[in-house]
Amino acid sequence: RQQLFQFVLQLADTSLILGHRLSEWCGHGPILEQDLAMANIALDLLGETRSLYQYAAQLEGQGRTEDDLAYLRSATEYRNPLLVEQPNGDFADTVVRQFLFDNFHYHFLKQLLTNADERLAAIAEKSLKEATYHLKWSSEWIIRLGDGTDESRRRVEKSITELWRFSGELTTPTALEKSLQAMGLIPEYEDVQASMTAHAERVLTEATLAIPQQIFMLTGGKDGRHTEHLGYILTELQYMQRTFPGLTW
Amino acid sequence: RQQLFQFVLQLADTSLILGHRLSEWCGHGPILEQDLAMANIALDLLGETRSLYQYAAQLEGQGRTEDDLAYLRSATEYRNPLLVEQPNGDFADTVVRQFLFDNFHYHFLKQLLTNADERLAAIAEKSLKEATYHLKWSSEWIIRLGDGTDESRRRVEKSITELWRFSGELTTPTALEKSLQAMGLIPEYEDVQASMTAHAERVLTEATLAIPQQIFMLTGGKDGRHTEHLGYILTELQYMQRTFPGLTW
Amino acid sequence: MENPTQHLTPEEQFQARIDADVRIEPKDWMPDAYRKTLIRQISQHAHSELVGMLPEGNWITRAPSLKRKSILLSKVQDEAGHGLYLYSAAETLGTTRDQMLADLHSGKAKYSSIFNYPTLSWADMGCVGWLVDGAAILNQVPLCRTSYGPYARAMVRVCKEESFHQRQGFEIMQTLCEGAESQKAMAQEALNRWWWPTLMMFGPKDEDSPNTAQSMNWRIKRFTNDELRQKFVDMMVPQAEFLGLTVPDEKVQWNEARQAYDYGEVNWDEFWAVVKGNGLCNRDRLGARVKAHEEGAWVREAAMAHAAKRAERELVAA
Amino acid sequence: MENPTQHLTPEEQFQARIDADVRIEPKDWMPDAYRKTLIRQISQHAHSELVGMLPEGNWITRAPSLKRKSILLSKVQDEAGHGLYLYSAAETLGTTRDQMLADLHSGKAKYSSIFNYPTLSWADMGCVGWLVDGAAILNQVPLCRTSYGPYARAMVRVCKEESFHQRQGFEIMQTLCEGAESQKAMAQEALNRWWWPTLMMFGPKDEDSPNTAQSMNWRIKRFTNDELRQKFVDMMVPQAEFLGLTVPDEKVQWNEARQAYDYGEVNWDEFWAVVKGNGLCNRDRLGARVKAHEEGAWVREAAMAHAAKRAERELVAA
Repeated sequence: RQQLFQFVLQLADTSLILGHRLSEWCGHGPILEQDLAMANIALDLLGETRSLYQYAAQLEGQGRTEDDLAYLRSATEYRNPLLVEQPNGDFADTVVRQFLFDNFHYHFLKQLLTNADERLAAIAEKSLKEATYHLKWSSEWIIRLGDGTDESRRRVEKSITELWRFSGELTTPTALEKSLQAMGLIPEYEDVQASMTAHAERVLTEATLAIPQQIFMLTGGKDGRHTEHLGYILTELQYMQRTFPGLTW
Repeated sequence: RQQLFQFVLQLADTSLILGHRLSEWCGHGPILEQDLAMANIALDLLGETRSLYQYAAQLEGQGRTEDDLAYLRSATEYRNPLLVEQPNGDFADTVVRQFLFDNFHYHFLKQLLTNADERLAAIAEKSLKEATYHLKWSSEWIIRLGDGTDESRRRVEKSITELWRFSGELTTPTALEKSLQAMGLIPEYEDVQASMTAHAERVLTEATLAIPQQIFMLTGGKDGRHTEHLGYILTELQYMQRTFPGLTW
Repeated sequence: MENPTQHLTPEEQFQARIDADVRIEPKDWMPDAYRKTLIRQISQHAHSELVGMLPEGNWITRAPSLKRKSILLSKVQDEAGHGLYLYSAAETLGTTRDQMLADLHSGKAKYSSIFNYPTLSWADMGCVGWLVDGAAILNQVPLCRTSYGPYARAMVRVCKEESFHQRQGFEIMQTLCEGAESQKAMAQEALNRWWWPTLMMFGPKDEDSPNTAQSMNWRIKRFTNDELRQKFVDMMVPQAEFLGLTVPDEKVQWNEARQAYDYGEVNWDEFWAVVKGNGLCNRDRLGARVKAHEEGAWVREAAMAHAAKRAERELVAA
Repeated sequence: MENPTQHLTPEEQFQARIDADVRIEPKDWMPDAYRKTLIRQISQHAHSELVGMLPEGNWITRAPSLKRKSILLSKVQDEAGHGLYLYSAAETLGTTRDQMLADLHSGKAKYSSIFNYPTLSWADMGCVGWLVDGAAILNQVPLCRTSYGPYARAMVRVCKEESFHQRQGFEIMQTLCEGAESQKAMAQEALNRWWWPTLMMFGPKDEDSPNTAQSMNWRIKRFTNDELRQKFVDMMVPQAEFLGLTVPDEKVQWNEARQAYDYGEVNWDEFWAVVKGNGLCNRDRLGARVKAHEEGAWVREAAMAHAAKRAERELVAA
């Protein structure tokens, strides 16, 4: 139960941080329609975040609320993988970050549907519908940018070089995840990874892009060892709750 | 006394916010020597800030400390003029912002030397030495950039266009300042403005730059009506104190 | 039988349709001045939605709870949607979104001056919803019956969502006013900053608004600026009282004879300064839009290039 | 009388001076390998000061008190100063700062791997001062007696300031450890992250460090990596105990026979990964430096162009 709490928290942190990053685009996107699309994905992720924190709070049973979990934990207590805290960069960086995450998110949620934990399975079912659309969106943009102009190709290649090294963490189980896998509570990541690789190959091929090989994968976020970017996200995210603790908004 | 407290607070907020902005350059300057110079100016301003807050705390007599005043007031309670909260932009923006401030700061402190309030005069005396160097630094850079390359000239002209409109607030007295001026506690700004104009003309002429004419001057900061930039400064500046109130560091 | 309108000029026929409250549609004949006025008005409205995303967007990353964060993001997203409907409505008059955006970026086209005021505290999210959207609704509800069909239909959708936003804004204010002292102070401070700028949203006084008569004649405007401003004051003063807040205007008081609230004089110097580009945020707002547009150019080009490649491949395959 | 060294080759004369602890100065003859090794070592050290500004610079805007903010900014400023002395010392060997920076930016030149670890909490400012500067001092104090004069003199200044910084770092840790539970937890968490990376600062094990013998012979290195690492552990373990913190190594215990602390094996895979560019921050650190350099190019050009114009004017006036 404590382990499941930790894991649900990790999933919630992940959706929150990525949703937060996407929400930074709001009003600054390259095309109004894409402002809408990114806000939409951010809203879906925020919705998933809230369901997960609510469930985590219940698992913990200490009376903490969703907002306590989101707003009153430090950077080293956050458990999101490094990928989702990386800066928005240009639109290509955002698209590649989203693609790497969506590809995991979609295939992971799919496996979670039949999860032994019913509440988690129920959250997964709702989120999977959304994640299906997210993966479609980011895959199509990878293809557009890869098979677009020389500049878009150059940019998306650069983003892939920069961000691919954060993709391995998604399916590299931590001690916590291994323990939950051993108990059969969460899926084995080999299966998820296989589906991800197949999808990535299909999309990158259509985008006329090469799949990066022999990338040294960075890990640590799921164990609370983050890049310096997370701290700045939290100063903004948490400022109001830190300044006015315990109030209702 | 309450009015003097408010005014000293305004001066402290001003030095703090500008020092904070300059400190953002640390490690990212265009030349190592200029990294040092900007850190130096930031340190001087922080030193002045601390003297001023300490004095303000004493004037207020409510037991608040320098850190309480800096870290536990909201954006709308801050009283710095708009100029100093403007973003660093490129090096030309920083130099122009600094020049506009230094030109005021130096001539204002000079008038403050003979101030009726001894403590304020003493702080001014120490700060004036530093401000003399600051004004020299920023004036020289205005000249270098104005009379440097085509690019540097184009950039510094753009910065002047962007930032000059914030200079008027420095010598536009607020109700508080008018009241203190009427009591003879702070200098009349006409005299300060005259010295500033003379210096600016000398420097811009040497820089082969034109003095902007007929600029609509923006005000509000000294009355707590800021631009949106200040809020973000405070989320970073105050994060630790807001998160861990009342602790010693 | 003789058609009673057949001896009328096109202008007279057009005005007759307007007077009979028959909608003008894109393919109908219309006077050039009507077309131009509408393009200006609709695009200005669209630009206001676009620029209006920024002051609220400023607080998305700092919203004080996950629920408020979702609601705010969703609201700003709705504004992007309104922008889309309105650009489409304007395009039916023969302009393009690119052209309209170019006019916005060059400063030729305007957007609502209210968005040149900064959002400095969370309570501003309340005031923007409650007051700014409240004023916008008063301006816009009559436009649901405006004479130009696509505009009227866009406004129906916009107004429906706006009134939802306004309720959310009021709810933010209410939560603050029922909360801690610090929250109530935040609410009052925000009201002090937003009250006068929202009164300015209805435009100059009627005597300084020379185009009102023509616009009312064309039924693209249905009330005068001062009429709407009075309505707004009459609506908002009791709401402020309900919240326990004080409107920052000493002259506000009920006038039994007029059955309306008297109120003080707007600072028209400030109004014109902001209109002319000298508000606190004019440069930052326009700068943010221009930056987004310029930095997005390569994305738009890539999308078009890819679409063209794909179309060509499909043609070859067919 | 015959000069006893006159029959020696230049190499032999050079080594004789070194062995006699006579300083080598810029104009003295020296072997190419000595010159190259020194340029590599000094510039690597200079780059470390430059890049080392970033992890601490990361907390200047978030320092928890005005006093700490000043101390931290002042410290990072000192590092910029150290960079300047060291670049100057390296330039006496016939290279230029531009060339050294180009090598840094291309990845050809290295900097201390420790700066590829992120600073995630305020306690990291304590650990960087206490542990990282502590390790640096152990590495650097012997260099005050290094054979190359300009380097040795630069190191005297650097070491003086470093030991001041180290005390400040320890003081941060002490304040945290004497503070609230949350502060003590922050201190322990930071120690957990920084302990092993600082042990790596002394370089690979002696058996994997083939250049040590030559460097010691030239007296540009005076202790082996493992000797220094042992010294560090012996110094820091009691300090951690004093603070009430636990070093994250179960194998740490006093060895009465060796009169030293035993300690566990460093994760050399991690060490080599970070050296090869695969640390958490390698890209961000180098990226930040390259960005600063590229964005500063126009400033440097302007300064030079202005200086040239001025020189010309003075020449004409003369």
